[in-house]
Amino acid sequence: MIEVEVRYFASMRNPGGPERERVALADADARVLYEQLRARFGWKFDSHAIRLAVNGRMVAWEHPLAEDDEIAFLPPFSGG
Amino acid sequence: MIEVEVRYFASMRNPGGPERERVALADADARVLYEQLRARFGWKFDSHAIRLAVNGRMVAWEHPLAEDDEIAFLPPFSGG
Amino acid sequence: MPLRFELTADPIDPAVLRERIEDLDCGAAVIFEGRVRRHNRGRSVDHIVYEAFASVAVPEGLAVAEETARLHDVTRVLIVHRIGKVVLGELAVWVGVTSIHRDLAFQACAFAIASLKARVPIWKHEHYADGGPEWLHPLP
Amino acid sequence: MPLRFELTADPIDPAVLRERIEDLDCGAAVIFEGRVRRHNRGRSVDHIVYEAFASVAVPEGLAVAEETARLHDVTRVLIVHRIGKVVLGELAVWVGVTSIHRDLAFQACAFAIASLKARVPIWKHEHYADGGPEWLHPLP
Repeated sequence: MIEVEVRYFASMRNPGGPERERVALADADARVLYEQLRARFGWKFDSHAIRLAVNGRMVAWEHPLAEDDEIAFLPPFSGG
Repeated sequence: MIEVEVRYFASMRNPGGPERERVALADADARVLYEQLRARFGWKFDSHAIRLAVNGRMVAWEHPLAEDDEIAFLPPFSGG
Repeated sequence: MPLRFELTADPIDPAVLRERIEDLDCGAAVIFEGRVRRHNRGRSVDHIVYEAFASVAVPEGLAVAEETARLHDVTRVLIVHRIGKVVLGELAVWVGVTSIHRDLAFQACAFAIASLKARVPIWKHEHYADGGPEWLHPLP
Repeated sequence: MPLRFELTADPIDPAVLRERIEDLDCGAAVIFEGRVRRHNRGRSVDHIVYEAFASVAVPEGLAVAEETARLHDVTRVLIVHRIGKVVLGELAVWVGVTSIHRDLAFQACAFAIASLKARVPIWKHEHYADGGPEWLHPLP
Protein backbone atom coordinates (compact mmCIF):
# COMPACT_ATOMS: atom_id res chain seq x y z
CA MET A 1 0.00 0.00 0.00
CA ILE A 2 1.41 3.38 -1.02
CA GLU A 3 0.07 6.91 -0.85
CA VAL A 4 0.44 9.43 -3.64
CA GLU A 5 -0.70 12.98 -4.24
CA VAL A 6 -3.09 13.44 -7.14
CA ARG A 7 -3.57 16.81 -8.88
CA TYR A 8 -6.75 17.62 -10.80
CA PHE A 9 -6.95 19.90 -13.82
CA ALA A 10 -9.62 21.47 -16.02
CA SER A 11 -12.75 19.35 -16.48
CA MET A 12 -11.20 16.54 -14.43
CA ARG A 13 -11.36 18.67 -11.31
CA ASN A 14 -14.82 18.61 -9.75
CA PRO A 15 -16.22 22.15 -9.62
CA GLY A 16 -15.59 23.24 -6.07
CA GLY A 17 -13.55 20.11 -5.44
CA PRO A 18 -9.91 20.01 -4.32
CA GLU A 19 -7.01 20.78 -6.69
CA ARG A 20 -4.99 18.01 -5.07
CA GLU A 21 -5.53 15.22 -2.58
CA ARG A 22 -3.73 12.24 -1.17
CA VAL A 23 -4.89 8.87 -2.43
CA ALA A 24 -3.97 5.43 -1.11
CA LEU A 25 -3.53 2.61 -3.61
CA ALA A 26 -2.75 -1.06 -3.34
CA ASP A 27 -1.17 -1.38 -6.77
CA ALA A 28 1.55 1.09 -7.84
CA ASP A 29 0.15 1.21 -11.35
CA ALA A 30 -1.01 4.44 -12.99
CA ARG A 31 -3.70 2.74 -15.11
CA VAL A 32 -5.21 1.10 -12.10
CA LEU A 33 -5.21 4.41 -10.24
CA TYR A 34 -6.76 6.12 -13.25
CA GLU A 35 -9.61 3.62 -13.51
CA GLN A 36 -10.20 3.83 -9.75
CA LEU A 37 -10.56 7.63 -9.92
CA ARG A 38 -12.49 7.49 -13.17
CA ALA A 39 -15.12 5.30 -11.52
CA ARG A 40 -15.26 7.68 -8.59
CA PHE A 41 -15.55 10.94 -10.59
CA GLY A 42 -17.23 9.70 -13.77
CA TRP A 43 -14.45 11.00 -16.02
CA LYS A 44 -15.48 10.62 -19.63
CA PHE A 45 -12.02 10.11 -21.11
CA ASP A 46 -10.59 6.73 -21.89
CA SER A 47 -7.00 6.49 -20.66
CA HIS A 48 -5.82 6.61 -24.28
CA ALA A 49 -6.85 10.28 -24.42
CA ILE A 50 -5.01 11.10 -21.18
CA ARG A 51 -1.35 12.06 -20.64
CA LEU A 52 0.27 11.02 -17.40
CA ALA A 53 2.58 13.31 -15.46
CA VAL A 54 4.59 12.12 -12.46
CA ASN A 55 6.54 14.61 -10.36
CA GLY A 56 6.25 17.32 -12.98
CA ARG A 57 7.32 15.24 -15.99
CA MET A 58 5.16 13.62 -18.65
CA VAL A 59 5.88 9.90 -18.64
CA ALA A 60 4.59 6.68 -20.16
CA TRP A 61 1.73 4.86 -18.48
CA GLU A 62 4.17 2.08 -17.58
CA HIS A 63 6.08 4.44 -15.28
CA PRO A 64 5.97 2.80 -11.80
CA LEU A 65 4.48 4.87 -9.03
CA ALA A 66 6.24 5.39 -5.70
CA GLU A 67 5.30 6.68 -2.28
CA ASP A 68 4.59 10.43 -2.24
CA ASP A 69 4.73 10.79 -6.04
CA GLU A 70 2.78 13.71 -7.45
CA ILE A 71 0.47 12.26 -10.10
CA ALA A 72 -1.54 14.21 -12.69
CA PHE A 73 -3.87 12.83 -15.35
CA LEU A 74 -3.97 15.42 -18.12
CA PRO A 75 -7.03 15.64 -20.38
CA PRO A 76 -6.60 16.84 -24.00
CA PHE A 77 -4.99 20.28 -24.14
CA SER A 78 -6.64 23.38 -25.54
CA GLY A 79 -4.01 26.09 -25.20
CA GLY A 80 -3.11 28.42 -28.02
CA MET B 1 6.81 59.40 -85.96
CA ILE B 2 5.47 59.65 -82.39
CA GLU B 3 6.92 61.01 -79.18
CA VAL B 4 6.55 59.29 -75.86
CA GLU B 5 7.77 59.94 -72.34
CA VAL B 6 10.10 57.31 -70.91
CA ARG B 7 10.64 56.88 -67.16
CA TYR B 8 13.79 55.28 -65.78
CA PHE B 9 13.97 53.24 -62.58
CA ALA B 10 16.63 51.66 -60.39
CA SER B 11 19.70 50.38 -62.27
CA MET B 12 18.13 51.36 -65.60
CA ARG B 13 18.41 55.04 -64.69
CA ASN B 14 21.89 56.37 -65.35
CA PRO B 15 23.38 57.68 -62.11
CA GLY B 16 22.87 61.43 -62.32
CA GLY B 17 20.75 60.95 -65.44
CA PRO B 18 17.15 62.07 -65.88
CA GLU B 19 14.22 60.22 -64.27
CA ARG B 20 12.17 60.81 -67.40
CA GLU B 21 12.68 62.14 -70.90
CA ARG B 22 10.83 62.47 -74.15
CA VAL B 23 11.88 60.06 -76.88
CA ALA B 24 10.90 60.11 -80.54
CA LEU B 25 10.34 56.80 -82.29
CA ALA B 26 9.45 55.80 -85.82
CA ASP B 27 7.79 52.54 -84.88
CA ALA B 28 5.11 52.48 -82.13
CA ASP B 29 6.46 49.19 -80.81
CA ALA B 30 7.65 48.75 -77.22
CA ARG B 31 10.23 46.08 -78.10
CA VAL B 32 11.78 48.30 -80.76
CA LEU B 33 11.90 51.19 -78.29
CA TYR B 34 13.44 48.93 -75.66
CA GLU B 35 16.19 47.72 -77.95
CA GLN B 36 16.88 51.28 -79.11
CA LEU B 37 17.33 52.45 -75.50
CA ARG B 38 19.18 49.30 -74.52
CA ALA B 39 21.79 50.00 -77.20
CA ARG B 40 22.07 53.60 -76.03
CA PHE B 41 22.41 52.86 -72.26
CA GLY B 42 23.98 49.40 -72.32
CA TRP B 43 21.19 47.82 -70.27
CA LYS B 44 22.14 44.28 -69.34
CA PHE B 45 18.62 42.83 -69.27
CA ASP B 46 17.10 40.96 -72.14
CA SER B 47 13.53 42.13 -72.73
CA HIS B 48 12.27 38.81 -71.31
CA ALA B 49 13.38 39.95 -67.85
CA ILE B 50 11.65 43.31 -68.19
CA ARG B 51 8.04 44.26 -67.39
CA LEU B 52 6.45 46.99 -69.51
CA ALA B 53 4.24 49.68 -67.99
CA VAL B 54 2.28 52.12 -70.12
CA ASN B 55 0.44 55.03 -68.51
CA GLY B 56 0.73 53.53 -65.04
CA ARG B 57 -0.44 50.01 -65.89
CA MET B 58 1.60 46.89 -66.52
CA VAL B 59 0.80 45.60 -70.00
CA ALA B 60 1.96 42.99 -72.49
CA TRP B 61 4.81 43.86 -74.85
CA GLU B 62 2.31 43.78 -77.72
CA HIS B 63 0.51 46.81 -76.29
CA PRO B 64 0.65 49.48 -79.05
CA LEU B 65 2.26 52.78 -78.13
CA ALA B 66 0.59 56.12 -78.79
CA GLU B 67 1.65 59.75 -78.79
CA ASP B 68 2.45 61.07 -75.29
CA ASP B 69 2.24 57.65 -73.65
CA GLU B 70 4.24 57.32 -70.45
CA ILE B 71 6.46 54.25 -70.90
CA ALA B 72 8.45 52.46 -68.20
CA PHE B 73 10.69 49.41 -68.59
CA LEU B 74 10.79 47.73 -65.21
CA PRO B 75 13.80 45.60 -64.26
CA PRO B 76 13.33 42.64 -61.87
CA PHE B 77 11.81 43.79 -58.57
CA SER B 78 13.52 43.51 -55.20
CA GLY B 79 10.98 44.83 -52.74
CA GLY B 80 10.09 43.06 -49.53
CA MET C 1 20.44 30.96 -28.46
CA PRO C 2 17.50 33.05 -27.26
CA LEU C 3 14.70 30.51 -27.02
CA ARG C 4 12.01 31.28 -24.50
CA PHE C 5 8.62 30.12 -23.29
CA GLU C 6 6.68 32.09 -20.70
CA LEU C 7 3.31 31.98 -18.97
CA THR C 8 1.90 35.31 -17.92
CA ALA C 9 -1.14 36.40 -15.93
CA ASP C 10 -0.76 39.95 -17.30
CA PRO C 11 -1.98 41.17 -20.68
CA ILE C 12 0.42 40.34 -23.50
CA ASP C 13 2.09 43.40 -25.02
CA PRO C 14 3.11 42.53 -28.58
CA ALA C 15 5.17 45.71 -28.99
CA VAL C 16 7.46 44.63 -26.17
CA LEU C 17 7.66 41.02 -27.34
CA ARG C 18 8.62 41.81 -30.93
CA GLU C 19 11.61 43.79 -29.68
CA ARG C 20 12.78 40.71 -27.83
CA ILE C 21 13.14 38.76 -31.09
CA GLU C 22 15.10 41.44 -32.92
CA ASP C 23 18.22 40.07 -34.59
CA LEU C 24 20.29 42.29 -36.84
CA ASP C 25 21.54 39.23 -38.69
CA CYS C 26 18.02 38.18 -39.67
CA GLY C 27 15.85 39.69 -42.37
CA ALA C 28 12.65 37.82 -41.59
CA ALA C 29 10.39 37.69 -38.56
CA VAL C 30 7.05 35.88 -38.42
CA ILE C 31 4.63 36.42 -35.58
CA PHE C 32 1.48 34.50 -34.69
CA GLU C 33 -1.13 36.09 -32.47
CA GLY C 34 -3.93 33.98 -31.02
CA ARG C 35 -6.77 36.23 -29.96
CA VAL C 36 -9.98 35.60 -28.02
CA ARG C 37 -12.72 35.82 -30.59
CA ARG C 38 -16.39 36.71 -30.31
CA HIS C 39 -17.82 33.35 -31.37
CA ASN C 40 -16.68 29.79 -31.03
CA ARG C 41 -18.55 26.69 -32.12
CA GLY C 42 -21.69 28.74 -32.67
CA ARG C 43 -21.74 30.30 -29.21
CA SER C 44 -21.13 33.87 -28.12
CA VAL C 45 -17.96 34.06 -26.04
CA ASP C 46 -17.67 36.47 -23.13
CA HIS C 47 -14.21 35.55 -21.91
CA ILE C 48 -11.84 32.62 -21.50
CA VAL C 49 -10.01 31.41 -18.42
CA TYR C 50 -6.80 29.59 -19.26
CA GLU C 51 -5.42 27.10 -16.78
CA ALA C 52 -1.89 25.73 -17.06
CA PHE C 53 -0.09 22.93 -15.27
CA ALA C 54 2.85 25.29 -14.91
CA SER C 55 5.51 22.90 -13.64
CA VAL C 56 5.04 20.79 -16.79
CA ALA C 57 3.96 23.52 -19.21
CA VAL C 58 7.08 25.64 -18.77
CA PRO C 59 9.65 22.94 -19.61
CA GLU C 60 7.40 21.53 -22.38
CA GLY C 61 6.98 25.02 -23.86
CA LEU C 62 10.73 25.54 -23.78
CA ALA C 63 11.18 22.17 -25.48
CA VAL C 64 8.81 23.38 -28.21
CA ALA C 65 10.95 26.51 -28.69
CA GLU C 66 14.13 24.43 -28.81
CA GLU C 67 12.71 21.91 -31.26
CA THR C 68 11.43 24.75 -33.45
CA ALA C 69 14.89 26.28 -33.63
CA ARG C 70 16.59 22.93 -34.28
CA LEU C 71 14.22 21.81 -37.03
CA HIS C 72 13.74 25.12 -38.83
CA ASP C 73 17.02 27.06 -38.65
CA VAL C 74 15.70 30.09 -36.81
CA THR C 75 17.70 32.24 -34.41
CA ARG C 76 15.03 33.51 -32.00
CA VAL C 77 11.90 31.79 -30.71
CA LEU C 78 9.71 33.47 -28.14
CA ILE C 79 6.41 31.97 -27.03
CA VAL C 80 4.22 33.68 -24.43
CA HIS C 81 0.92 32.19 -23.27
CA ARG C 82 -1.59 34.01 -21.12
CA ILE C 83 -3.15 32.31 -18.09
CA GLY C 84 -6.19 33.33 -16.06
CA LYS C 85 -9.04 35.43 -17.40
CA VAL C 86 -8.64 36.76 -20.94
CA VAL C 87 -11.33 38.95 -22.45
CA LEU C 88 -12.57 39.39 -25.99
CA GLY C 89 -9.92 40.79 -28.34
CA GLU C 90 -7.04 40.17 -25.96
CA LEU C 91 -4.13 37.94 -26.88
CA ALA C 92 -4.15 34.39 -25.54
CA VAL C 93 -0.83 33.47 -27.12
CA TRP C 94 2.01 35.20 -28.98
CA VAL C 95 4.65 33.30 -30.97
CA GLY C 96 7.53 35.08 -32.71
CA VAL C 97 10.50 33.70 -34.64
CA THR C 98 13.31 35.21 -36.67
CA SER C 99 15.31 33.65 -39.46
CA ILE C 100 17.59 34.58 -42.31
CA HIS C 101 15.09 32.82 -44.58
CA ARG C 102 11.50 33.94 -44.95
CA ASP C 103 10.11 30.49 -45.75
CA LEU C 104 11.80 28.96 -42.73
CA ALA C 105 10.39 31.69 -40.50
CA PHE C 106 6.84 30.88 -41.65
CA GLN C 107 7.37 27.14 -41.24
CA ALA C 108 8.96 27.56 -37.83
CA CYS C 109 6.22 29.80 -36.49
CA ALA C 110 3.47 27.47 -37.74
CA PHE C 111 5.31 24.50 -36.25
CA ALA C 112 5.74 26.22 -32.89
CA ILE C 113 2.07 27.03 -32.40
CA ALA C 114 0.91 23.61 -33.61
CA SER C 115 3.43 21.92 -31.34
CA LEU C 116 2.41 24.07 -28.37
CA LYS C 117 -1.23 23.11 -28.85
CA ALA C 118 -0.31 19.43 -29.03
CA ARG C 119 2.04 19.07 -26.10
CA VAL C 120 1.84 21.91 -23.58
CA PRO C 121 -0.67 21.29 -20.76
CA ILE C 122 -2.89 24.37 -20.97
CA TRP C 123 -6.68 24.29 -20.96
CA LYS C 124 -9.32 26.73 -22.10
CA HIS C 125 -12.38 27.33 -19.93
CA GLU C 126 -14.73 29.15 -22.26
CA HIS C 127 -17.33 31.43 -20.69
CA TYR C 128 -20.36 32.32 -22.80
CA ALA C 129 -22.82 35.16 -22.94
CA ASP C 130 -25.55 32.53 -22.50
CA GLY C 131 -25.24 29.50 -20.24
CA GLY C 132 -22.45 28.02 -18.16
CA PRO C 133 -18.77 27.75 -19.04
CA GLU C 134 -17.20 24.73 -20.71
CA TRP C 135 -13.76 23.19 -20.66
CA LEU C 136 -12.46 22.50 -24.13
CA HIS C 137 -10.74 19.17 -24.64
CA PRO C 138 -10.36 18.65 -28.36
CA LEU C 139 -9.40 15.07 -29.10
CA PRO C 140 -6.23 14.80 -31.24
CA MET D 1 -13.40 44.23 -46.56
CA PRO D 2 -10.36 46.01 -45.08
CA LEU D 3 -7.64 45.27 -47.59
CA ARG D 4 -4.87 47.81 -47.83
CA PHE D 5 -1.50 48.45 -49.40
CA GLU D 6 0.56 51.49 -48.51
CA LEU D 7 3.95 52.96 -49.29
CA THR D 8 5.48 55.08 -46.56
CA ALA D 9 8.58 57.24 -46.30
CA ASP D 10 8.29 57.22 -42.49
CA PRO D 11 9.47 54.44 -40.17
CA ILE D 12 6.99 51.58 -39.92
CA ASP D 13 5.37 51.28 -36.49
CA PRO D 14 4.26 47.67 -36.02
CA ALA D 15 2.27 48.48 -32.85
CA VAL D 16 0.02 50.80 -34.83
CA LEU D 17 -0.31 48.44 -37.78
CA ARG D 18 -1.33 45.38 -35.76
CA GLU D 19 -4.23 47.33 -34.29
CA ARG D 20 -5.45 48.01 -37.81
CA ILE D 21 -5.92 44.28 -38.48
CA GLU D 22 -7.86 43.57 -35.29
CA ASP D 23 -11.05 41.62 -35.93
CA LEU D 24 -13.09 40.33 -33.01
CA ASP D 25 -14.47 37.56 -35.20
CA CYS D 26 -10.99 36.18 -35.91
CA GLY D 27 -8.83 34.14 -33.58
CA ALA D 28 -5.66 34.11 -35.67
CA ALA D 29 -3.35 36.84 -36.91
CA VAL D 30 -0.05 36.23 -38.72
CA ILE D 31 2.44 39.02 -39.27
CA PHE D 32 5.55 39.08 -41.42
CA GLU D 33 8.24 41.64 -40.77
CA GLY D 34 11.00 42.19 -43.32
CA ARG D 35 13.94 43.88 -41.63
CA VAL D 36 17.16 45.37 -42.96
CA ARG D 37 19.84 42.98 -41.90
CA ARG D 38 23.52 43.42 -41.24
CA HIS D 39 24.83 41.21 -44.03
CA ASN D 40 23.60 40.32 -47.47
CA ARG D 41 25.37 38.17 -50.01
CA GLY D 42 28.55 38.26 -47.95
CA ARG D 43 28.71 42.06 -47.71
CA SER D 44 28.23 44.34 -44.74
CA VAL D 45 25.11 46.46 -45.26
CA ASP D 46 24.96 50.04 -44.01
CA HIS D 47 21.50 50.96 -45.24
CA ILE D 48 19.05 50.38 -48.07
CA VAL D 49 17.26 52.89 -50.25
CA TYR D 50 13.97 51.55 -51.59
CA GLU D 51 12.58 53.04 -54.77
CA ALA D 52 9.02 52.41 -55.89
CA PHE D 53 7.18 53.17 -59.12
CA ALA D 54 4.31 54.42 -56.97
CA SER D 55 1.62 54.85 -59.61
CA VAL D 56 1.96 51.15 -60.49
CA ALA D 57 3.07 49.81 -57.10
CA VAL D 58 0.02 51.05 -55.20
CA PRO D 59 -2.65 49.40 -57.38
CA GLU D 60 -0.49 46.25 -57.77
CA GLY D 61 -0.01 46.07 -54.00
CA LEU D 62 -3.74 46.43 -53.46
CA ALA D 63 -4.32 43.67 -56.01
CA VAL D 64 -1.97 41.47 -53.97
CA ALA D 65 -4.02 42.18 -50.83
CA GLU D 66 -7.28 41.43 -52.66
CA GLU D 67 -5.97 38.22 -54.20
CA THR D 68 -4.65 37.13 -50.79
CA ALA D 69 -8.10 37.59 -49.23
CA ARG D 70 -9.90 35.87 -52.10
CA LEU D 71 -7.61 32.83 -52.24
CA HIS D 72 -7.10 32.27 -48.53
CA ASP D 73 -10.29 33.23 -46.70
CA VAL D 74 -8.84 35.97 -44.54
CA THR D 75 -10.73 39.03 -43.31
CA ARG D 76 -7.99 41.65 -43.04
CA VAL D 77 -4.88 42.16 -45.16
CA LEU D 78 -2.58 45.10 -44.54
CA ILE D 79 0.70 45.51 -46.38
CA VAL D 80 2.98 48.48 -45.75
CA HIS D 81 6.26 48.95 -47.61
CA ARG D 82 8.87 51.53 -46.72
CA ILE D 83 10.44 53.71 -49.40
CA GLY D 84 13.54 55.89 -49.22
CA LYS D 85 16.43 55.29 -46.84
CA VAL D 86 15.99 52.46 -44.34
CA VAL D 87 18.71 51.73 -41.82
CA LEU D 88 19.88 48.53 -40.17
CA GLY D 89 17.24 46.89 -38.00
CA GLU D 90 14.38 49.00 -39.36
CA LEU D 91 11.40 47.43 -41.06
CA ALA D 92 11.34 47.45 -44.85
CA VAL D 93 7.96 45.74 -45.09
CA TRP D 94 5.15 44.69 -42.76
CA VAL D 95 2.41 42.23 -43.79
CA GLY D 96 -0.45 41.32 -41.45
CA VAL D 97 -3.49 39.11 -42.02
CA THR D 98 -6.31 37.82 -39.84
CA SER D 99 -8.40 34.71 -40.28
CA ILE D 100 -10.70 32.44 -38.37
CA HIS D 101 -8.32 29.63 -39.26
CA ARG D 102 -4.71 29.57 -38.15
CA ASP D 103 -3.43 27.57 -41.13
CA LEU D 104 -5.10 29.92 -43.58
CA ALA D 105 -3.57 32.91 -41.84
CA PHE D 106 -0.07 31.45 -42.26
CA GLN D 107 -0.70 30.53 -45.90
CA ALA D 108 -2.21 33.93 -46.66
CA CYS D 109 0.64 35.89 -45.11
CA ALA D 110 3.29 33.82 -46.90
CA PHE D 111 1.39 34.22 -50.17
CA ALA D 112 1.08 37.99 -49.73
CA ILE D 113 4.78 38.62 -49.20
CA ALA D 114 5.81 36.26 -52.02
CA SER D 115 3.30 37.88 -54.34
CA LEU D 116 4.45 41.36 -53.39
CA LYS D 117 8.04 40.46 -54.19
CA ALA D 118 7.01 39.04 -57.56
CA ARG D 119 4.72 41.73 -58.88
CA VAL D 120 5.05 45.09 -57.10
CA PRO D 121 7.60 47.42 -58.73
CA ILE D 122 9.89 48.25 -55.82
CA TRP D 123 13.68 48.11 -55.95
CA LYS D 124 16.36 47.82 -53.33
CA HIS D 125 19.49 49.97 -53.60
CA GLU D 126 21.83 48.37 -51.12
CA HIS D 127 24.53 50.56 -49.58
CA TYR D 128 27.54 48.81 -48.06
CA ALA D 129 30.07 49.59 -45.39
CA ASP D 130 32.73 49.00 -48.05
CA GLY D 131 32.36 50.07 -51.67
CA GLY D 132 29.60 51.58 -53.74
CA PRO D 133 25.90 50.76 -53.63
CA GLU D 134 24.21 48.19 -55.82
CA TRP D 135 20.74 47.80 -57.22
CA LEU D 136 19.33 44.34 -56.62
CA HIS D 137 17.53 42.75 -59.55
CA PRO D 138 17.03 39.08 -58.69
CA LEU D 139 15.97 37.15 -61.76
CA PRO D 140 12.74 35.19 -61.20
